[in-house]
Amino acid sequence: MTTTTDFLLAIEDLTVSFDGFKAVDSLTMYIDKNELRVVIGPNGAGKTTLLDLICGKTKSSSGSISFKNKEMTKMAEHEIVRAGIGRKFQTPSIYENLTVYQNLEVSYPEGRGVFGSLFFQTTDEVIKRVNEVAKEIQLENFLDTEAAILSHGQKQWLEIGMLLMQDPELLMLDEPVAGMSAKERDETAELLNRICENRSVIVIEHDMEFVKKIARKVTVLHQGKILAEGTMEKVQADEKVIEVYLGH
Amino acid sequence: MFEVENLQVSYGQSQVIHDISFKVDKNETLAIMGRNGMGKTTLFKSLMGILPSQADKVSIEGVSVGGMESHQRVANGIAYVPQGRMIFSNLTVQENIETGLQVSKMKSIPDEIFALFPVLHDMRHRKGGNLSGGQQQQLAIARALVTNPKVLLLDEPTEGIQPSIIKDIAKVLNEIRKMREITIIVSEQVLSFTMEIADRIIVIEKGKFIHEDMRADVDAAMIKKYLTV
Amino acid sequence: MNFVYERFLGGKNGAVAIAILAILILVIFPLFLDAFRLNLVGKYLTFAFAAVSLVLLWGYGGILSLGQGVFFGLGGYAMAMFLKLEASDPESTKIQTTPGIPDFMDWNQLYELPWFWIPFESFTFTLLAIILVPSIFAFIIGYSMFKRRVGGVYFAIITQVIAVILTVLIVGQQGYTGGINGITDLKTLNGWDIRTDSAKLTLYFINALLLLGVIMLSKFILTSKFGQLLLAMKDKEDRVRFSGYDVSNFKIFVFCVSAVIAAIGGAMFTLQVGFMSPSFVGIVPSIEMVIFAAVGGRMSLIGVVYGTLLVNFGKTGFSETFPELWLFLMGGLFIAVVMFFPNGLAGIWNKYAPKFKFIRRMNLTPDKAVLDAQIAPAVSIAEVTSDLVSTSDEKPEGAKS
Amino acid sequence: MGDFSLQELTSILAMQGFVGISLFSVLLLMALGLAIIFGQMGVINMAHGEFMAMGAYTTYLLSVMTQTYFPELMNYYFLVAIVASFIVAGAFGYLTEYVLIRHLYKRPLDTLLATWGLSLIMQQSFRSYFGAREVSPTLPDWLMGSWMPTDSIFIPINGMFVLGLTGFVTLGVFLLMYRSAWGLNVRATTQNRVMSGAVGINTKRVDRLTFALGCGIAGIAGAAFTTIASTGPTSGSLYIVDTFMVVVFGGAASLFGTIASAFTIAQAQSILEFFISSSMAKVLTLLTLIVILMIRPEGLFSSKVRK
Repeated sequence: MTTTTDFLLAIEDLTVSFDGFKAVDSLTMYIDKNELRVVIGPNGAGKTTLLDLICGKTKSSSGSISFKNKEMTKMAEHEIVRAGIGRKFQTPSIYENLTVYQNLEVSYPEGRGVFGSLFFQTTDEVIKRVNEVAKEIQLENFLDTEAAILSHGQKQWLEIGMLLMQDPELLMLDEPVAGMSAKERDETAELLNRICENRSVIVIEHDMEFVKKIARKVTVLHQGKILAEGTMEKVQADEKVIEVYLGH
Repeated sequence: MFEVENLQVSYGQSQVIHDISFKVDKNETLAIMGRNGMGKTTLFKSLMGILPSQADKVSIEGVSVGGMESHQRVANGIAYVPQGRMIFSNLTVQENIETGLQVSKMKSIPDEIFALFPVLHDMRHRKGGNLSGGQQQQLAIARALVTNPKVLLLDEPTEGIQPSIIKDIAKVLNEIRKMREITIIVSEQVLSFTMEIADRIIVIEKGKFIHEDMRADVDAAMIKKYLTV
Repeated sequence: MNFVYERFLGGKNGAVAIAILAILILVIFPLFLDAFRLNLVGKYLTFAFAAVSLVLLWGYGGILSLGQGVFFGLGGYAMAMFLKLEASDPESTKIQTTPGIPDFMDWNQLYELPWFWIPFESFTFTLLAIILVPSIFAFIIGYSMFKRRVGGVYFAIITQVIAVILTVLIVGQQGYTGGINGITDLKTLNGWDIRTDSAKLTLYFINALLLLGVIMLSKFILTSKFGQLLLAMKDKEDRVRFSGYDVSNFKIFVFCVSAVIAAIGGAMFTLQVGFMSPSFVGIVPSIEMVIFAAVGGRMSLIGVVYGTLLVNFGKTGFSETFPELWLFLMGGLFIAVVMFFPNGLAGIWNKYAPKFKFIRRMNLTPDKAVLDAQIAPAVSIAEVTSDLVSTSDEKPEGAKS
Repeated sequence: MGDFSLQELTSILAMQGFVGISLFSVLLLMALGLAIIFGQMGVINMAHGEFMAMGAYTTYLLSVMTQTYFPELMNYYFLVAIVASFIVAGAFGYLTEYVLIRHLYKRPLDTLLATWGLSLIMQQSFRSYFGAREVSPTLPDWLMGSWMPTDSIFIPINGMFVLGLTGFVTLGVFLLMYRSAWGLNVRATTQNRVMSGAVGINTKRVDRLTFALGCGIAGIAGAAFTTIASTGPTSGSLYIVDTFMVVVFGGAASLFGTIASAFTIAQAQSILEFFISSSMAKVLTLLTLIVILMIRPEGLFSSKVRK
């Protein structure tokens, strides 16, 4: 049933319902290669559920998700990751009792099997990659710091860094700047603009200032459906969007 | 009546609520407006004692409730209608409301509750989880009201709810106010709804109160700047 | 060489700790203890295998097995079956109705060796069975549990029930297993009399060396990426899964490894003590193995050896003098360790040792993993009452509103 | 089986079934308490069997005291003993929650170990005070004897009494959980602890009372236990694993599931016991349960587990 497309990610007619409530409702959406897409929408619009569906955390009721023309809906979580999709959670999900270096190294996409991990060697290449990523997320001076004592913003970056270690073709970020200071938000915007250069990124975000800094194309979700899609200016001018956000 | 001074909430090492102070009078409705992620839910949760916070003062009619556990705060007159409503989905509608009776020492649900929400009376034997979003919202309000609150906190009561029901909710809130003369603090993103119920509007941005208007002279352009896409 | 030093010994800290332990059990004990006491220590050290297996499984993996006695028993019985067959040659059993089969079979009116006993006439098969039977068994349990993401309290209870099943089975099937008395009167290993003092001394050293070997092997596992992943899983299982790892495979593997380690301990137990019985298989011994690990420090491979020794010395000492006090003490120890010293002896050592000058001068930093690792809850109350989000599909978050 | 006539076989089945009913009664009484605690707090109380023994010893003590001081009341003491067992075990449960359990809610596996430690201490206390030998209270006359509906079927009266008591307690628990304000608090807290606090329920108090109630019911189980067997320091621990299985198999926090599961397990075991040895019956029952749980980890009677 999946149509072959040029898109990196093609979501077609995707539906999931919990106890009769359709959190995502016949959603169709396409993400290009190297595209940065921002998904906005009021609470309960189905944004996080959409990411859950793509990364396999939630199984869809119907519809298809095809990544590089390969169907993802029946695959296990780790297989989806290995296919090239990385996902950041809302609250920073890092290993608190490992150091920054260890957090990044553990995420290096080699030694992923049981025996591979037993005999995994920290080669120069791994160290180089960890240092590159640490530099990218501005944690190069914190490599030996235990992740638990990083600031909230640094934890968010570390999780992004852990995803960068995998070098995914599609990166999904769920509210990456939640709980960040203004300065951290600016820096995160710059970080996103840098890392989306050779991969596609889907970002869920509420902070419109932040969205304006990164967005090229915006999708507005409402009650599990796409309400509007297009450039920031176009979406901002859309009557339906204004109604959803401001009242009726 | 309800006073909060220098409230601070931190999440790990980053502070998310910065020195918020406000007073709300009896029979006044205050709306706190801001987009997602600006600290509204955090503010309410800390006022309910769900999240740890520091404050110089949190008091109702002069009684300090800062440092109390949730149930003690409820006993002292705060009631909470949380974001996402958090209905006990396995309990019936009637049982959901009855959970609030613990504090008010009433034997049964007062008639005025079902008068306010006739639909809840019709569905009182259904499981809370089987209600629609709008009905659940009414249930959450009813559950909070039976605690006989002096202060009612409503966190985004219009979230994910049909426009027609939103109008009903506004109507009910105004009725409650008339009947009980209670203080209502509501967090919102929907300006039209706020304009129907609030006397005063405060805008919250990144954990700080940055703007305040009486309803009469709301600077709509200003508020839209902080709310729209 | 450097690889061995870093990975099998765990760097300077680990090497010093292992060296101290090695000196203690290889030099000091044999020098200062008489044959009887040394044999007793040898017995305790076989329990230490089970404790080490729990460091991997419970301390790092966060998976509590209340059935390690099952694996200890499987190893022990495999060895006992071999030894029993050797002791039951037709010559020495000629007074039986059916000579050439173990005595308890004869008493229970069995007239030929049951089929599953026959392969245990081979020493090679027995050695293989000590490794393979527990790992296959653990694989089946682990696969069916972890693939379905069952863990925590459920897993603990199910392993406990398996311990009960095996015990009842052994006790009930006297003719095939020796019943409640177990398999006794073991004499020789390939003709070598294991009951003499010199044999016991040799076995003690073999056992001690094997234990050190197992500790180093475990160290190798824990210092590998695998070990880091175990810690990571205990902390944020979903993050590991969404970093492309099949979490269940790692759990199954660590469960199998821990089963084999416990089984080796069991086999050595049989050799040194000269019998095997169901009282080392059931709930009580299984939980005692957990307390050995808890007292020593569930995150410390070396600590649990001291924990095992300490608890067992205490048990023996008290049982001799004040038997009634022992259960009070044991119960109190459980509660105290869990409530006040979740990292056990190793935690206490790491906290107080640096206060002594001579230890500081040795320039040993405390074992970092032990110091850092918080005892993370396997299931939190929030997960039990996961209905927190009833209608909204967005999860409530602390930092956002 | 060929040695039995059809009538004999029916009688045997009926009596064996009734043995199963007695086992069912004790298992259910034990499991009710454990299930309430597990459902509410996700905590497994390894000392639950010792709370049962505590009830049994309370009954024994009361029997001795009545016989010494008020021998004319021997016919009635047992009813008092049931209440006393509930109160003693419940009060000790309350204390246990306050001193021990509440500090460990976030570490359920550690709670398991700590309560195991508690069980050792309790066992030894029983042994120190009552001795290692098993004791039995003198039962009132009306509990003795049996009822013979036909010539070949003997149904012991104590068994029927225990069944009645179990029915009564189960009904009581049902009313308490589903018809009382307190039960509402328990169910609300089980579902959403945070929200329960925010509607004014003192969730910590609910925890403490729930734990006490669970232990109290174990105490009643102990009183019932004395009518069918004698009590020793380790009597409770003999039942603990079976009780776990009842709770897990029934799918925690479902009253119906607990009843159905206790019934299934008890009947399976006692009917099997007639055909094969009792140890093999136990092995077969437990093994079947394990296999079913491997296929359906959420328990047989639970509708579904939320991930």
